[in-house]
Amino acid sequence: MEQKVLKKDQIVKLYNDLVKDYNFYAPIKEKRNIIFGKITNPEDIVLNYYNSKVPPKEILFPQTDILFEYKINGKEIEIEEPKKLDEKNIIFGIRPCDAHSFILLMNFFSQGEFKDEIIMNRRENTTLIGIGCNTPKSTCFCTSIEGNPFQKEDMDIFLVDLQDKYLVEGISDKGKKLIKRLSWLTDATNADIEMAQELGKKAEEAIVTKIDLKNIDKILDPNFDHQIWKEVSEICIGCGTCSFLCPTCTCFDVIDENVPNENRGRRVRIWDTCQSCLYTLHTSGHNPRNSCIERVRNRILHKFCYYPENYGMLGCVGCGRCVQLCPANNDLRAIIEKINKIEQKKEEKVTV
Amino acid sequence: MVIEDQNKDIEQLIRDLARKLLKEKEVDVILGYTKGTIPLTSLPIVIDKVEDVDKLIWNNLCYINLAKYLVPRIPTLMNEEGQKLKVGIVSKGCIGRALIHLSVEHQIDLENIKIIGIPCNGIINRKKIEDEIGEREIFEISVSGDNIIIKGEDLEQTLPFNEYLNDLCKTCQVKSPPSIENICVGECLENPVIEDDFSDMTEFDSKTPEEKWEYIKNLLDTCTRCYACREVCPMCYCNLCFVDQNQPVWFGKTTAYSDIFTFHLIRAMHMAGRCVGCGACSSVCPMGIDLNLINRSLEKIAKERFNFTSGIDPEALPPMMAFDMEDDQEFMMEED
Amino acid sequence: MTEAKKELEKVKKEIVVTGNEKPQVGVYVCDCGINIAGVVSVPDLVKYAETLPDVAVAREYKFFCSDTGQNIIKEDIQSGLINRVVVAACSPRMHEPTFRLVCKEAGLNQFLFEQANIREHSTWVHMKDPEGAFEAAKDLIKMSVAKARELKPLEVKTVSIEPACLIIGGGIAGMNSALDLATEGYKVYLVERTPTIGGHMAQLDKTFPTMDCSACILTPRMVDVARNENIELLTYSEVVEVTGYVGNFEATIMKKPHYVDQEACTGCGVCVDYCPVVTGNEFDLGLATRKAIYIPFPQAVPGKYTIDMDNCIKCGICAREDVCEPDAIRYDEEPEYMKVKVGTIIIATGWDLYDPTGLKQYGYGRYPNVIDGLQMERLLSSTGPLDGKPTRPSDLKAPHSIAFLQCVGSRNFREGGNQYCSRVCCMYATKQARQYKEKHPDADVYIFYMDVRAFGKGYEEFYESAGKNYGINYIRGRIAEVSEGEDHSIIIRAEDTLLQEPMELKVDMFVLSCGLESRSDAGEVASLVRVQRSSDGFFMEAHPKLRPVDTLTEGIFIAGVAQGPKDIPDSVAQAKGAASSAATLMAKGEVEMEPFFAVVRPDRCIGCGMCVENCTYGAIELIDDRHFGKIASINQALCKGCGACSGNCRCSAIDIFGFTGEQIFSIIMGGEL
Amino acid sequence: MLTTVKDIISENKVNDIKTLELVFKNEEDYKSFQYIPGQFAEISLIGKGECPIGIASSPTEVGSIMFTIKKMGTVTSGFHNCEVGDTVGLRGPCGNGWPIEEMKGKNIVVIGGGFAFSTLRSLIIYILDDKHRKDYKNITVVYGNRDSGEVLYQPDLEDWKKRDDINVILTIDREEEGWTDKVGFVAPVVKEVAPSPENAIAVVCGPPIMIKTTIAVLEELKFKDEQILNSLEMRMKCGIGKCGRCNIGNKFVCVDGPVFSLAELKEMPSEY
Amino acid sequence: MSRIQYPSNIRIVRVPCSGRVNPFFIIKSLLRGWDGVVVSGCHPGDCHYVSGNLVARRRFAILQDLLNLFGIEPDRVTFMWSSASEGDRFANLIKKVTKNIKRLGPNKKFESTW
Repeated sequence: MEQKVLKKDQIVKLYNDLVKDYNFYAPIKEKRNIIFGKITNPEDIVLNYYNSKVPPKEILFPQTDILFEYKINGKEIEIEEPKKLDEKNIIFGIRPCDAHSFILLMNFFSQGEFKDEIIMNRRENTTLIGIGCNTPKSTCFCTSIEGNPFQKEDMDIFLVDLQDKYLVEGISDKGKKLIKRLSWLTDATNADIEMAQELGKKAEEAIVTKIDLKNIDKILDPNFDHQIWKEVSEICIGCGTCSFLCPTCTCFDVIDENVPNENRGRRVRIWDTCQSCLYTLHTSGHNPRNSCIERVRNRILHKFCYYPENYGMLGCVGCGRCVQLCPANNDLRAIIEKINKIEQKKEEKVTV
Repeated sequence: MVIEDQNKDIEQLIRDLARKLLKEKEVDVILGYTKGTIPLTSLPIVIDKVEDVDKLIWNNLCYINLAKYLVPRIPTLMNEEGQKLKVGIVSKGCIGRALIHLSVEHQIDLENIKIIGIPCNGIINRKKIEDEIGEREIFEISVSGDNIIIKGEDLEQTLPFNEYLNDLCKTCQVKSPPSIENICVGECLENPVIEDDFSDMTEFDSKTPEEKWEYIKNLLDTCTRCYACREVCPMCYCNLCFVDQNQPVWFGKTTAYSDIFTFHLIRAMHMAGRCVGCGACSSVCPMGIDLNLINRSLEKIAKERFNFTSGIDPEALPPMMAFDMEDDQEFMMEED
Repeated sequence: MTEAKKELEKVKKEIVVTGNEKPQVGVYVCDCGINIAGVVSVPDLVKYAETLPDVAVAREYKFFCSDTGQNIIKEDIQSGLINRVVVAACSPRMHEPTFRLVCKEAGLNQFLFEQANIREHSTWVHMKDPEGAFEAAKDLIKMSVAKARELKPLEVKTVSIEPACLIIGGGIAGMNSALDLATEGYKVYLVERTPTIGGHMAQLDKTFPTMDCSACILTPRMVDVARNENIELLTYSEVVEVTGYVGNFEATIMKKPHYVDQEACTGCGVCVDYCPVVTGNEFDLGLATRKAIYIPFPQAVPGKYTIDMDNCIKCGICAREDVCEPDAIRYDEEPEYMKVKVGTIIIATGWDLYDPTGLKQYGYGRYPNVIDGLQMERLLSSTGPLDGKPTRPSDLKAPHSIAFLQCVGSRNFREGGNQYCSRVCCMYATKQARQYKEKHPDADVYIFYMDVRAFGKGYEEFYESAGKNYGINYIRGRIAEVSEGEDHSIIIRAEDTLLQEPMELKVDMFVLSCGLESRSDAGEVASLVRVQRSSDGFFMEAHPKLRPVDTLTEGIFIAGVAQGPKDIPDSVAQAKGAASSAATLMAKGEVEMEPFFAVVRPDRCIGCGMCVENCTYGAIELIDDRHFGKIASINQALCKGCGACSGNCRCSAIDIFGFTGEQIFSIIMGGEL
Repeated sequence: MLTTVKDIISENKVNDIKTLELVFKNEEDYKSFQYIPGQFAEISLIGKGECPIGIASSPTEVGSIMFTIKKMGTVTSGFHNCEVGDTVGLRGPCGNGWPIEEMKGKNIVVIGGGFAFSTLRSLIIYILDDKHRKDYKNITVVYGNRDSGEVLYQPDLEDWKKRDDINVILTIDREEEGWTDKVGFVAPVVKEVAPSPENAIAVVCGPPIMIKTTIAVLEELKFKDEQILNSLEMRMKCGIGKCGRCNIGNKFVCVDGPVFSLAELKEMPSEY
Repeated sequence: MSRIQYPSNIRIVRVPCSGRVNPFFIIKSLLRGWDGVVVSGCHPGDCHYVSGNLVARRRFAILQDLLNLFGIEPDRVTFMWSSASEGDRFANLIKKVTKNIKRLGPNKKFESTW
């Protein structure tokens, strides 16, 4: 049987089996937030969660990522590449939308002329054990971007919560191999599988947010200078929460941080956001994206126009984090709705 | 009157005044709140047409400090020629305070602003409710009597209103904007006298430095330095924030705790005597960090050291703008 | 100029530094004789300095402030080896100007110099901890090099100097300064608080050691002052505000109301005869009386009358036509304020006599026959209340025996006393004793002393002769207690420390030789003109040895006892010194301002106005800039560079030249990354 | 790749522009660092950071690589404080250079202003090299500056002026004593020189206002959009199209540019 | 001045006036790893620049309060008045500061945690 069953109380066993060879990441509650953390106690794992506050992209692409460390000795410079690049990771309990975001991230980091070896390496060494969303949130809209709450294609192993147990399915070769290793897993029954399918259907129906993204790139393309941008950026406070916590945002900055009083330091990559007013400030003082208007526009265009143009898919996974967390409640769904409307208006004009 | 009725009345007042102001061309736009797209939120809105006035709402979730939108850096409230529009702004107490303080700091011209003053009965703390509800989704939130009623998936819960307010709102004494001549069109406070014993701070103040350190560390260390607190703060209007300055780079940009707390420490330093206690920073923090403690102590420092409360008197200079021979200097070291 | 020097001048080239090139720092570690080299190893400091980033050369020399030392630095600059200079030596207060000049002369912008104070901040204060001192010196050098790397060339700004001087205090010092400056052609405003000039010297009878009559030498000077066209004499006036800066001070002077029209008053004195109010005369220290309308003393300048409104009963008699013929009485006169622009200020506020009332054991104020030295002076004075025939206050009989006690309130480490020696008491007591002996050769005169300090020209001889030729008894010892005997005689219990035995002495009169103190309102004057005072309360000179008449505030000088106790010749000498310093400054016509003022970065400034409120000098205002909107703008002529604005600026939009954020930042980081 | 500073040349009077000449520590690296004029590279100073700078040398200048750096921020100040022998990190080459292949057989008009002349120098040196000169036809260079103290690469300019196969026109904004070349802004000078659009390619590089006015002049002279090349200035950081700063529409300046033809630019959103 | 001895583990940074001292300088010093910071200026009323120290005093009061709030030991950062003529006082205060900071031990809280 391809599909196995993992009892809920067996998670500890699963953890103990894998933690020897892997860094075991799973959702945990830290303070008031669910985040993906490195597990030291399997009891901490929280699987009945909507989604983590900080997306698991943090594991591939940490907020503060050491590129290398250096020592300066007069004119001599010693550079030390970071170790631990080949450590193996498991991300346990990742949601389908976040798993999908890894595809998007890797599109970006591994394609093109220049590849990001560090992140590629991390991805290579990471196994995703995902879990379907039995109860998606009202702000979830993965179905609008051709995903669904039980989308398992982007995982290595996919779990479905069957109340007292999980249905376990190996998806990728990597996943299948891992399941083989976990020989103590019992086979799933047909009833289990059916129940999982049932849950999947239910979950898909539970996604209430439907936004029309079919033609979005085509609408956006000619409307770079449309006045709608002023409208949708009016209440934006320019904080960048939306992009910091977006699972697909990849902007970064590279800086050298020195250890005070010692002649050493490290070059680190830190997250940055295109919503920051300094982000595109030229040294000359000129800033092509000087106000919220251009910055909000860039974010939307990047996700829904440029990314599709470059990689053939939307740069959004529908996780709804930006909708949930925008301080000013500048709802992405509402923005998209407005964008869709501009085109209709245009058509109306043509017909009249 | 119970809270929901009060809110209904206020909402009606806002709409009526807004309609009147727009009709009579007293203002070009009205800055207010409208219904948020998800529960526990509200959405700031700029209204320039009379027919949109009914979009304006008022409830206990209007946490954004609208004064932020009037600060020069934000270009949306300007006309085509780049001149500032005349704005009617829906103001609870802390927004009024922010406006007054901003005018003290020469950032806005009160002449151009009509304050639609309303009494606020407190802003519900989203984080507390989320903590209470846990990992369950909320569909609807309403206030009834002294309670907050929360409806969600498999969920109907009643929570006492007073306990789920922002801590700042519990101690707030400026529920309506302090009145400034010819500006308020709704309810305003006449010459408010602030008396505050800061008894809520006693417990923290009695901690040892070590305990305080641990407490604050525990509070702040999840900070991702997204600066939402800064961006939403009506008093944070610098062209170039100290965290973004280079030459010199004052401190690191990483998420090491030393960098995080330096950011918050210096930000607090910059807010001293200026924080208007709106609590927007806490409301918007994506990581749920509640900065109430810092904000309260800023008010405490200003009040107890300099007998100053920000945003009350447009003529009074904030502590950092003035100096006095007679200031206390018990903290200065003396010989034994 | 020697030929060689001329040659050097000829080949001297301008070293152009824009501040953009790579810093090449020269570090010069001074031995300062043994001041530095005696505590730390200077060669090791030099070795250390060589390892610091951007240090092109490090050298040691015995005294870099010497000509040879300076030339070492000049050569390095001229050869293009360095473009920043760090001298590790003494306090910049001492030699910063010296080395700035070195840079300037070598063709380098003078502000590309930084001094590391390894003497005052290390080898002196850590003398007993040489290892610690060495580490401290290393760090101080490192920090200075770090700052030097960030130094930018600055342009010296010159401002013109108003050729006028404000002199505060019309005593002998102030008068002499005034006369010197006036003679050189400068306008002088001489402000005196009392109705007459002359000060304490007018109260004295004779002066030691020459026994000249004080009034005889003083009054002609007073008249000179009054007559001099360049001196605007402002008696009965006080300076109430001073603004501005060197070369361009603006002082507000309050002319107190005399209630007598000074123009109209002829000084005839008829009013005095009619005035019914009798009160104590300050000039005679209460030993005589005066009327409510008065001149302080007959020779007063100007010799015009003043009504003392505290005592006047406004009876109106003096205003009567028959009393005051010129109709000069003005009961409703108000204080007048005038503003003057001056380039320099001389403080010559003088002194107060130490008040011995607090020293209970001496009975001053309790026993009528215990008086202080200045009262004795008035008693001895031929113009005094007793016409120079001193008698004791209790019965107006000439005393048969007088005892003087020295060091009253001076050289006293206990509370209420002053630690310093007042320098004049030994001599004035000796003089008074001699004067009395001259008049009453058979009288017994005792002087109780700790040491007799007779240091001036002719002073020792004067003192020697007092004992030898006048039979004055000098007793080394302190008086323990004084009590009153019958007939108000004074019984003194003391210990003769030479004989080491207790003694008791009964005298008719007991004179306390009180010391000099800074004026009770010196603090107010200090804050008025913004100069510092030393711990003894006297105004502080810029350097005790080399700049004794300058203050740390440029353009303000001190003369006379305001700086510290002095006798008349020293006061006059210093007054002339102060006048000459002020004249030197004004003769240049313009003064160089240290360009350490605030600058605004318009791109960062948000125009909150905090700096405007924080600036005492009113040097900042908000302006509307075409590009940047509302921003702060600095008036560099008013800015003093204190940095109060910059320390508060949230946007770091204000920097202070010479102490920029980056420079201080580098110091803190010790030049590290 | 690590390089060593071989030479430092101060380029202008106020001393805030310097050219750094770098040699590779490792011979192998030199071979792998193959670039064409117009490309840039990320150079870094350990402890200060990294920044993208156009390559000022031409591949024909064998042995070393040159960067002309204006002192602006932390990193560039760091470069200015470099000494001969210091270590500089190098990453690249990045971006697309001038289309030297397509330009073959054409008249080349090089128009530069101010500090942006560095990659143009690279191009000119490349074309003037004996191996390549025959591939190209007439060369006209118009190079403008604020004042004579700002003119970069003076020795090179002297050399070019001596040659008869290149027409070099220098101009400064205002009259100055001792200045014998032209006076005036670049655009009017271009108008005066009036290069023929016939079989020509114009390469324009400089401050935005200069580009704008010059392009207007070129269009007047009947240059087609495809004939005008431009190197875009944009906030670049990583140089590999990842950090997200320099996108204009779906193009990343650092990967797809910085060289764009006017025709391409007109296709892109006007966000630069 | 008076060559009065004080502990040698202090380094002096010259600023024109206590008013120039930006809180950043203090924080940066602690971040840099100095164990304590002392800010010394002229006594109120005696400011060489009239009121720079009064402006500074408010700033320092607030900073001290905030350092307390954040759990930094109050003795880490010391403010004192000491005029040019008070060598004794300065030395005594520095001795006291040194003692206080020795008691606190090394400055760990500002250490970058990596």
